[in-house]
Amino acid sequence: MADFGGTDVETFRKEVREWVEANFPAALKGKPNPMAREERGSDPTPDQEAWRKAVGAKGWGTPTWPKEYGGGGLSPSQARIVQGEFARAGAYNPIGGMGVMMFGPTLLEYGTEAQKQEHIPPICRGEIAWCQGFSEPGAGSDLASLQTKAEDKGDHFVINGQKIWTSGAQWADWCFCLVRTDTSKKHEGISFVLFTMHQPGVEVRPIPLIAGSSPFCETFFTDARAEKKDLVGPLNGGWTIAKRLLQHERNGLTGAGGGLGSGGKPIETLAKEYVGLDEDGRLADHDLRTRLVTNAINMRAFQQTAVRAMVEAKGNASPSSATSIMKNAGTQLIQERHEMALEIMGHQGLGWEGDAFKADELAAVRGWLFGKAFTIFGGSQEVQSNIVSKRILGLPDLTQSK
Amino acid sequence: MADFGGTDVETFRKEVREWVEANFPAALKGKPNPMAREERGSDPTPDQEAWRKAVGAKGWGTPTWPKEYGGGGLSPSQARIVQGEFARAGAYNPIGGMGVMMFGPTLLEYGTEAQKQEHIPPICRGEIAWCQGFSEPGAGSDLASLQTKAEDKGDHFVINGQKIWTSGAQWADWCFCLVRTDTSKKHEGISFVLFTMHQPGVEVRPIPLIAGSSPFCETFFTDARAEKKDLVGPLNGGWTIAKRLLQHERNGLTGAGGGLGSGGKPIETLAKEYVGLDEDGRLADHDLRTRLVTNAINMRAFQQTAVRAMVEAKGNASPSSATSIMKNAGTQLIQERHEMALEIMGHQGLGWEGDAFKADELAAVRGWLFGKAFTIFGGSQEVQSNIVSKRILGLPDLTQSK
Amino acid sequence: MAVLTEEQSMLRDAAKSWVQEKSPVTAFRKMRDSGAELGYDVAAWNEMAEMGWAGVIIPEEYGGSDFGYLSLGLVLEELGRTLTASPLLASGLAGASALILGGSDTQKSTWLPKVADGSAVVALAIDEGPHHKPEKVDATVSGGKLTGKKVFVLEGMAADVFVVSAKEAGAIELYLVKADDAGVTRSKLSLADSRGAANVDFNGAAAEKLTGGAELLEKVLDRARAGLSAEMLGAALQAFEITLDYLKTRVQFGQVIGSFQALQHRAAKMFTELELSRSAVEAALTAIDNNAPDVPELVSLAKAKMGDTFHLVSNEMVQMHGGIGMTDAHDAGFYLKRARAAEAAFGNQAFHRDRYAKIQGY
Amino acid sequence: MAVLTEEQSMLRDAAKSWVQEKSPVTAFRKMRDSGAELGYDVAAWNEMAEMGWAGVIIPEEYGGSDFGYLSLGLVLEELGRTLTASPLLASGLAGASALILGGSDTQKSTWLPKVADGSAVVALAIDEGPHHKPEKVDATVSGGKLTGKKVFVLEGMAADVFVVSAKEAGAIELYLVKADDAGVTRSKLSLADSRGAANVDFNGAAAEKLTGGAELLEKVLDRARAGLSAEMLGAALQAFEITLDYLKTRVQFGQVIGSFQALQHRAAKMFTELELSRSAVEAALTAIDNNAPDVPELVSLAKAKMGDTFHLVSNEMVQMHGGIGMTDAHDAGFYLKRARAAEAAFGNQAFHRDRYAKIQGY
Repeated sequence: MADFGGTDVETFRKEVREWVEANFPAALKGKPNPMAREERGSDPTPDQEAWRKAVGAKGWGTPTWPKEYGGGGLSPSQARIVQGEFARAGAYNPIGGMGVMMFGPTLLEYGTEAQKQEHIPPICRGEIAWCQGFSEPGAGSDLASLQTKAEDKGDHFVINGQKIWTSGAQWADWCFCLVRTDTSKKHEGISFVLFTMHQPGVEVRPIPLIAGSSPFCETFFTDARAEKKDLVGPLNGGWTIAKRLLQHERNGLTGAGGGLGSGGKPIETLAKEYVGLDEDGRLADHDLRTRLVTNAINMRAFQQTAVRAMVEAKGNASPSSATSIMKNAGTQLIQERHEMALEIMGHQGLGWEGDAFKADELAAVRGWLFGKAFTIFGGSQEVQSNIVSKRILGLPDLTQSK
Repeated sequence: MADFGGTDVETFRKEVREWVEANFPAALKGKPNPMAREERGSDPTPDQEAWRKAVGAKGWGTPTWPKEYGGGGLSPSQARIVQGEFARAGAYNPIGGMGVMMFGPTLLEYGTEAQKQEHIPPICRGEIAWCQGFSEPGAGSDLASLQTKAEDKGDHFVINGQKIWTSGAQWADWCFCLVRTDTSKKHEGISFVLFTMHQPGVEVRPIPLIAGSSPFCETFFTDARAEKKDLVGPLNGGWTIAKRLLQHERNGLTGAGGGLGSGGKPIETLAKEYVGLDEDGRLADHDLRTRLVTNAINMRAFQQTAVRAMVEAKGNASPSSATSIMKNAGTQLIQERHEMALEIMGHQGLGWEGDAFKADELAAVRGWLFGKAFTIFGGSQEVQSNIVSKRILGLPDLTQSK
Repeated sequence: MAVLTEEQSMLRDAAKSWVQEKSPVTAFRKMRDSGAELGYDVAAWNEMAEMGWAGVIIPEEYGGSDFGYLSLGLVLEELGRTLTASPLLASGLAGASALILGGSDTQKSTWLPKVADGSAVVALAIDEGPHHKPEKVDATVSGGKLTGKKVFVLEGMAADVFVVSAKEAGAIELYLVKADDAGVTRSKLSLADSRGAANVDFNGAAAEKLTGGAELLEKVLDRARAGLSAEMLGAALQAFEITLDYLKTRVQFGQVIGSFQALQHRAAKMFTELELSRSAVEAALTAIDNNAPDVPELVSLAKAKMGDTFHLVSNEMVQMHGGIGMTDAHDAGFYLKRARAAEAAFGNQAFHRDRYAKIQGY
Repeated sequence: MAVLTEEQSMLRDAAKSWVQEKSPVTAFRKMRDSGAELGYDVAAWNEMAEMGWAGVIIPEEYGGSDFGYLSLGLVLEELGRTLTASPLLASGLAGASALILGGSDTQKSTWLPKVADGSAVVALAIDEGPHHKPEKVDATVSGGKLTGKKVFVLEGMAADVFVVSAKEAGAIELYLVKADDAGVTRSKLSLADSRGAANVDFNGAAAEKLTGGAELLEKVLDRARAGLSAEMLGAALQAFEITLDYLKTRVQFGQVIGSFQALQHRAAKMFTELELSRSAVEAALTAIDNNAPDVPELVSLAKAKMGDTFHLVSNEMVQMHGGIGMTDAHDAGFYLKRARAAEAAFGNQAFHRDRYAKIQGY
């Protein structure tokens, strides 16, 4: 299944390994990425900064992106080698966030040369954090009914309206945003613009969630300004770009879905600890065991499918419509695991705070609650099912007759 | 919860008990009703005939129907006493079929005095078997799109077309039938007519099912004749009557749903026999046990709900829209039990015929297959869910806007 | 709904209107935001007690109205609708049951009148590990002194007296232990559902035995389970109705979302499960009132079925509300958290399915 | 679909076009209606053997092509689509595996060439009770004679030689027993899925031991399970595609029924399950080809997952077709019956979930 010869591979692997050994600060070994949500808030350490700069300069945080915009310029197979060597060294990829996951790939596809030259390199270097101005309070799954308005003022747009679920808006430097530039049409009246968050017309309010504080915000625009040069794609042509970006988002969430457990230990291990084994070596709670193994089997089949999709795509990294089945399957299985983690912990899986509960237990509860968002955000379960049934299976819309 | 005083009850119970003792042939004790589907085909024995005539003359086979049309004229409480005394004596109710379950109650509500005088008494006496001419090949769940046509010829209609799933048509004497009398409208072009099956224009072909031979037929009408006097309700006003009749049908199926097992033994007993218990007295197959007990709990809650609905209705026998939830819940639980019966029997639950399999095992396979019809016939699961969500929960139809 | 007597109808109506006027979900939110020490609003509890709800199952001679468990279930169902927190379940039902079924005349006359008028709170201290396992008792009594640790004691901070399971000479017994005994230490638990609970340490605390042993324990627990199921029924019904309203008003893609058939069928499913659950809950309460022999299986049936239904409905409530249901400002999270806490209390679905199967002999 | 070599693609394409031209479901129906003694069409089987399918996993020195299990799985998947009955699974996969893994040079050279060219049929005789329990073996061998009863032997009527599990000196071993031995009596089973199977009585039949004992038995079974899963995948896919076509053409209430959202979401669910199942099946076959250490768990994963999916899809096929799906004239019933038979063979979902959990240590 490899798509290049053995000699080159080993040469390249050696090169990467040596580079990582030379550049990755030993103190960070096995540490989580400080960009990860929970860790935000404290300033990066000098080691963290050094590692980000080293990887950023190499372009290996965005390994398959073109070299001319600061990416690594690697083939998918080479990218996997880099990933493998990072993992081997216990190193995280310090370049991430929505710029890498969603905005960058989209801009590479739809942006002008000037836009790419301006916006992609800072993403590759991990210097600029992006947030996504898509959802609005009245327009949940029906994204295209958005109302935030951009008025054409010659060299710039003036933006008024409100976005919601703007993840990381409180830390973001720039926003990629869907705005209405024509009120007489629905999908064909939407444009895709970029603007800085550091301006007076932008106000950000974090939203407390059922799981407690959150990275999500309400974001209000009052005469905020976007430059004309930062319009991506044609005027009123933003919907096509948005749809593509959402595919990248789903792709990202799907990957996350596979990896997320209930915080720390796998629930199989938790179950052995909290519930115990009977004399035959079976989980003492047979009812739970039946459900646990069913989930475990589905989860593994899901992971096998992710691998299969990758192999079949032969390294073609662009997301296919099959990501919709992956998102629904993955998020539902994770939610089941969250539910079972609580069940396994029993009374200890009901804590909110305090010393009576271990950190793992409190994390399980918060994780369970936050995980309810997985089937809502990034295109709800229902929307994904619609996409699968219509786009993949070719089932028709209801007609207007009758 | 009783709705009449204690003294009358005991007097009436004694009267019934004595009558049953005097009239029920001892040889029939514990025997199934020969009207039940599987038993059809052979002629009734003299004992069976005697019991049918005795109950028919008394009107106790249709205990709550008015005395003037041959019914028992009893109150619901008295009817339950009759039922109880029959059960106590091991006696079946020899009066049944679609005339009792569906057509009779509907005609009592919508028929003219003359129609009731003509058609109800033979039903009460068990002399006439009715069949239902509703479904058509092109009009499954969308019953109202039926095409069988009735032409007005002055004193009679001439009927042409085809019905399907006409249960028991091969044994029926009369048919209650939905026909199209106006092609320019859908629901308002349907009439409800009665006619004899013993006429040249009626041809019946049994339909082999996945479970083998079946009571269901295709029924073809070629210039069949229905008398004008046998039009029930107004011309083009048959749809209202049909809907009411379908409620009675669902009600009947729901009742059946609760009672049907996998032929003979409860599956809990089967499981103990085929799978065995472990040293803790649990079913050795813990996976099966979890699913079995879940079903058992739901099944019992379903039965509790049937009892509750009866008590709440205080003996008002007319079916409510709540029967839709009962039909879906009951039929699904029964189908689960059928599936588990097969699983419990393992290889022995895969037989089609032959000595290698016990009668119980073969019956389980046929019952499983035939049971797939429960969620299709009598208003499919999907149609029932539509009814619940729209009529009971008040959820709206899709509007015609985009 | 079961066919009710006139008294029961009046009680239910009184509960319904009090809850709607005095104790909407906003009251629960206020209690939570205030970080109320006891996990309930004391003033509201006093009002409930004044209306006689704490004494519904208590004999008249001890200041109660002796209306039975189905009646108390009606009140709990109404309280459940708005997640009203109070010691009614722990004290007026479980604690009172222990005293009624296992108390001496003296014990009854000491405590029951106070339970009935709300001036004393009784709490069950039964569990010792993360899972409900009433047969697993390490606490011991010797020489009238009880020693052991009990966890997840509902209303443990509010309790004036505990009903504690412990072993004496190897046999499980229930004991009354006063909360102000020097041998009692309790620590408040901060739970996801914001209700009152504590871990309680008994260290040579004076213990008065109740009569009945392990059998009494099971009887008391079954009554608590049935009562909790009634509260869960109310909460699940309300969660469903709020969701149904949302389906009828929220517009997406130019349509009220309740017009989408996939959601309609899921709503129909929830409605069906709620109907079956009500039957199971009412049957269990009625069986207790009738002292029927099949109380244990009917109670396990009710708790298991109700737990599954509340689990389903609370998840669907969040999912069908979408993003807004994820916010703390919306009530959906309250129902979700309450569902899991109630599922776990006194045995979760797996526990009760297992128990039901055992009683059925497989 | 896994990434295939050129040879594999050619094999798959050959299978696909032969199945579509020569063996549509109507061929299966004809076979069933004819009451074929062996449960398959001998002429069709001969054609398959001519194309080399019976020798896909057999080494070249014994007349096979040594293409491996994933390759044979591709053929079985295509055959599964139209429910094509043949001894390919029993003989060309399970029987051949037993000989390849446990046969002496003589045993191999006696039987494998005949298996590869289809002139001999091997069948596994493993189970003794209504459930698959390979560790439960009452059959015994002493002095080279095998005695015992085996049930549900797939292709038992067609077999020329049986691979039989029996105990000798308390240890499970596999033996070759010729079908024409005077000590062998077989009786045909008439099964719901119309496939060939028999109960077989061994009464002092001459038995030749294979090498490998209980470990060989598990290896052979895992290969049979993976192959059967591939056949189930094909059948489930076809059942789904037939249903999808029906959803796109059947009109009710003035609409193609596939436009109803509730059915759309159920279709999306099935599609998802089929995708996951394909991954599991291919992973199991690939692991066998690689002689990977995790074959047992990957095989149990595949059989359990595939069983659940085929169960779901076959039920939905009937339900979504409505009345027409209930008639014997429609093919839905064939897929439904085949699903249950395939689920039960070599361990049902409960068996494999249990085994998977055990391997995972819980």
